[in-house]
Amino acid sequence: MSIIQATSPDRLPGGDEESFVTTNKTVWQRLLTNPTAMTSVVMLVVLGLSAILAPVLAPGNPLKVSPADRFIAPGAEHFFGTDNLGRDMFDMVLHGGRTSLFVGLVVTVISMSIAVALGAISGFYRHVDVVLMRLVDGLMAFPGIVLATAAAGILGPSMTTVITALSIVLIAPSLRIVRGQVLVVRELQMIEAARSVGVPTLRLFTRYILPAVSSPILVQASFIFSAAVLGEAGLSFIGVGIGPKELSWGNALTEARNYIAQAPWIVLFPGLALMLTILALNLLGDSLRDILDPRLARRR
Amino acid sequence: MTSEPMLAVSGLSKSFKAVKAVRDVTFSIPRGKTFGLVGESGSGKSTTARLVLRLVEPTDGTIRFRGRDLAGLSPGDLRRERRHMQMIFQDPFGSLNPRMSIRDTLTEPQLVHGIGSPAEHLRTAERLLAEISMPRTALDRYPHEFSGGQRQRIAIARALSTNPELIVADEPVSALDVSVQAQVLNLLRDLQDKHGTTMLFISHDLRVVQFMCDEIAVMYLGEIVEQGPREHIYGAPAHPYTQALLASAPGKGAGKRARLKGEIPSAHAVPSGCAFRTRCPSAFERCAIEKPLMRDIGNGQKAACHLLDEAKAA
Amino acid sequence: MTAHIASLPADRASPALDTRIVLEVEGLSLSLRNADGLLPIVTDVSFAIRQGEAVALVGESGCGKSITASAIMGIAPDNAEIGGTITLNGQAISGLSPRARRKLCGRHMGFIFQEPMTALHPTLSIGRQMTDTLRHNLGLSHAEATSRAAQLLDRVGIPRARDILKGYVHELSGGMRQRVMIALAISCGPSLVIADEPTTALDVTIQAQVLDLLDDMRRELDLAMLFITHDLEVVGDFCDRAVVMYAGDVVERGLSADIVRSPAHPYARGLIDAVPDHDDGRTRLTPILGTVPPVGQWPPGCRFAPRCNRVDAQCRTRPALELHGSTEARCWHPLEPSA
Amino acid sequence: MLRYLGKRFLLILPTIFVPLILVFLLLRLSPGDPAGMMLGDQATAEQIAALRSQLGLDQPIWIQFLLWLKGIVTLDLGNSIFFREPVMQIIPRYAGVTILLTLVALTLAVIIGITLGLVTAMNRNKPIDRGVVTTAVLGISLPEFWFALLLIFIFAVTLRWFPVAGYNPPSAGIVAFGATIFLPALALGVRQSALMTRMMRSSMLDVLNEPYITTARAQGLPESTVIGRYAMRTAAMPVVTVAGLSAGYMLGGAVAIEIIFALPGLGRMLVEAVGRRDYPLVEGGVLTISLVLAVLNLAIDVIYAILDPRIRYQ
Repeated sequence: MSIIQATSPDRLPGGDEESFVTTNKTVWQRLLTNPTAMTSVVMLVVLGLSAILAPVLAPGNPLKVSPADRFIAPGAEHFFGTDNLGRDMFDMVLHGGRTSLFVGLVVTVISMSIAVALGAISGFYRHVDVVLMRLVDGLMAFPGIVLATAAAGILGPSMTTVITALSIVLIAPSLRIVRGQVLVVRELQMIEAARSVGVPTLRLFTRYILPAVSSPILVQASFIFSAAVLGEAGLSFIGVGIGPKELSWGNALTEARNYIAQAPWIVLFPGLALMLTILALNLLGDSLRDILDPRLARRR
Repeated sequence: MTSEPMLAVSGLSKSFKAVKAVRDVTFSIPRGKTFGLVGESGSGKSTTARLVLRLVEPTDGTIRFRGRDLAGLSPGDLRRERRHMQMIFQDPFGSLNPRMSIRDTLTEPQLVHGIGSPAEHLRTAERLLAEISMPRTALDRYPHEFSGGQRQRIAIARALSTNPELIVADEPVSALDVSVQAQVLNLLRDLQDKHGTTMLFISHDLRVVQFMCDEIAVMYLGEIVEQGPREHIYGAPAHPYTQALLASAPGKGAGKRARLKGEIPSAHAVPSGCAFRTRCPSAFERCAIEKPLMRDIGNGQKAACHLLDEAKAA
Repeated sequence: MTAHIASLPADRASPALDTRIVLEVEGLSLSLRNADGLLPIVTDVSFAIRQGEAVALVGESGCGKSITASAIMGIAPDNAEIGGTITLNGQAISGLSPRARRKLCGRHMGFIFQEPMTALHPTLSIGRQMTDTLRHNLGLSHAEATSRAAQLLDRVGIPRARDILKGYVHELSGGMRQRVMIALAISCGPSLVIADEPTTALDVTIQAQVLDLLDDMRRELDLAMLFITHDLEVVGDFCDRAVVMYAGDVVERGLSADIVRSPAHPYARGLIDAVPDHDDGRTRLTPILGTVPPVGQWPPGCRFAPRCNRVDAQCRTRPALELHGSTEARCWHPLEPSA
Repeated sequence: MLRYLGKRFLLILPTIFVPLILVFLLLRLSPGDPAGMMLGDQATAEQIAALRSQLGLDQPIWIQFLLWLKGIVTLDLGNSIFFREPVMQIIPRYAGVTILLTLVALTLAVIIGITLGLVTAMNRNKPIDRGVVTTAVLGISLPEFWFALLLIFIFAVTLRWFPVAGYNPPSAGIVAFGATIFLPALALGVRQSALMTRMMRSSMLDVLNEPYITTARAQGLPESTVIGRYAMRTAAMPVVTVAGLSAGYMLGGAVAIEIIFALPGLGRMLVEAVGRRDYPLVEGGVLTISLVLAVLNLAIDVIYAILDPRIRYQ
């Protein structure tokens, strides 16, 4: 312990009465100077803009069939080529992104809000915690996609079903993380110090605990976002997702796989878009973790 | 000296499941005096500190503070009472909220207790900074910008911000380097002299306790084994444990002295009779059977040991 | 160089003058390479330890005492650049390859850490950790290593040694853990034992037991011991000589009795005055003002100058470690020796 | 040890029952009459009523729950509506493929993860480390089903090293079995192996900073022993923990993989049963997956207890 850490420069006490320890860069400065974080942010902005602007960039119904134009290889006319029904893959990828990102965003907001509320309660009340954690155990071990498949089968494929199923499934891991963080923070001496000062419980929570757990929540949210995007695509791919009348990257791949030998591009592009989205979100989560938790960052 | 002590603790006990962490602790602190609790790990001194402030709920006993029994207060009354009793913690890195500026840290106690206006809060914060010899510019800085000693001074300023009558200091200097320790100890004593605050001071360091305290209680395995004025505890310790503790402290030359044998027993399995008998160099049969009672040995000194009876009988 | 050190007046009074020098450190410096370049951590540290002698490396956290020890052991961080020479039993070891250095560990140098709880493996049995060392370093068989391990535990005062060998570190009390650590450090018969704050984490009564044990082992095995600590009172009790470090520098060196009684360097004086005195009532302590400058922000010249009450213009240049009275100090304005 | 395993077993029960109860509630509480939905538009009122009473749907919900619970405990899940034979006879025909697929993929993932994690940690910040770390981020972002399609395109369609789809059971010979299981297992395992690589790497880097590693080096043990015995033993533990979760994800991912490679497994069966509204079979599939996971997690707990003596005492 003492050999390396006692002398490592960042742990030395420093400054005296008038000169304080020179502070490190702020979180924002670190975010802006972190190449990985900036790459992921740029990727996400491009993906988000292309989803928002899809109706402008690719006007008309992307699902419109045009049998004469089947299996055109990627080129100047059709950037990503056309599929077995002559639909333009570029248009489909753009519009599909709207679904993916929308589902991802909504699922993240819903599951993270519930996880934070339940996690806070669970971290503070032992008896609630016991029950809740057994439920979480049950949900965590079981494959979410199987549960979502069963749910989608029973409730019928639709965007609401997908969002509901994924939200329920993704609450469990987030809840466990939030609760774990609350338990750690609750034991910090600053909480005991605040109690000894006479800070009321609600203020204790909003001023002391929530700010302390906000970083892991933010990191977790980006991972949940990526899990939701992947989950939606997976459900749609096996046919229990948003249903065939809507466009999603997962949907687009369902049929494409039958034509993989003739037209590999119709498999390539929706999958690539999906992977880049997930990659960007994972990179964002990784770099946020590095930036917000310097203890872990030093390891990279 | 007023007749009523600032704090009078009686029969204070705490069990965590099967572990009796604190057993039947009784002491009182006169107004303006410093009372020291000294002991090794597992002695229950830190738990006692938290019991006194009811940060941990006592299993048994009374805590009379400012004329009321704290143990019987409702949560709301207790919270309001906290403005009169503050705590200083061991870890200067953990006891401050890293997301709150020093301004917020120092005004928070006044704010939650509704003392004065925002302008007055700020004036108090500035005055406190002056008292701990820190410039006003510290107000808008955050805890991570300070060194350990500086943070501990800020924690002291926070504890003083509601003008409390009692301060409980739990190992306030044991996380600090020696040279910084001296700064903080001096500060604590100066402030106490200035404000007349009563203090309960907890430490494992005999030198620090001797420097800080008027009266001292020595704890072993959840109990007070000896208590009395500083000069008597250090000058003429009566309990074998106190004697051994003093003999074990470094700084007396390398000559071989009687050392305590064995280790501190686990709080799960406190020995029968006298808890210290397993390590006591002069234990005899009675110590295993009968629990020694605290007995007065004059000069305000008290100790719980059968040897004192034997000596008297002899 | 040996001759130079041996001729120091401080050594003349050393109780172990007639024995051979086990460890000699000469002009040791250590810098850490990071993104911004080289960060000096320790500069120009020199001292020697004779057989049967305990030398203390004293200082507050961040003074570089622990990393000095790691440089001697050859286990400094990978990004460390080390200068100077280290001689062990007459062999210059600072130039050896990492592999050759590793071979010296255990066999010729033993190490005792501050926190035995974390310094012993959590999921390997005590016996396994001891026999691994014994078998590798001494080439013992499993049975030989096990019985030797039991003897060692016995020797450091652990009852029921055979049972403890099967146990794990979390099952032991703090004092017992440190005894195991000591047994491990001396297991392969080293001539030098380096103890890094070996009793700081322990309770007072246990600390006394462990210090006694270390003292016994040193005498019985005629060990050279490097004792790293922040506690000058422990130094006075248990060490023959002391090296006081401040901000990566040796500021004072000499017999520990002399340093504790009458230090020449204002920093050493400050450390002693900062500790509450036993036979004193309500007087004020004399703290050292300010705080240790962080690594990389050391002032030029005397590094203690910004906190020193004897400072003047001369202190802007770096003083040398010179003899003042009975001890050597790195100071332009050393304190007069007290009677 | 036995007490610990008993405790772990109790903790695993929710893993079995929570998903089942969720499916039970979804089935019973979702809008519309399950019996009507199962039989389709052409069914007569009598047929629906008959099925309702056969499934117990005419009973109050808590009776239904008890009946359902009894069915699960006695492993009598009724007849599949589509196959018209007991669910417990159908399941084994599909379960084997899925379990084999998951085990092969898990083994691949653990071997790749531990090896690459070790290599990167030992070569921190060198080109190989940076390369693998970058690849691992890509791997984690790779959707299994899309990767499966890429694998088919490259290795089956273009290079013709493996069949595009289909399944040979192990009884057909290890080569024939391997040819049909390798690509699916690779597709299923790649994300988890990337996750495990990262986990192993960071866990190893943590452990290498532990004081007990310094002790092992300071004792003169050769680096191969320090890494292979002292560091690996603790560094592998998070990977073992993660393996349980990975198995869960893999059983989920198997659904799409089985469809793509036309493997007659549980996942495909489940999706088809959902499509046919064959609810007894859906419940049977969910129960089977739960049980497989429970057994796997218990096995992991045993490994964990062997690796870490501390938890046996908890």
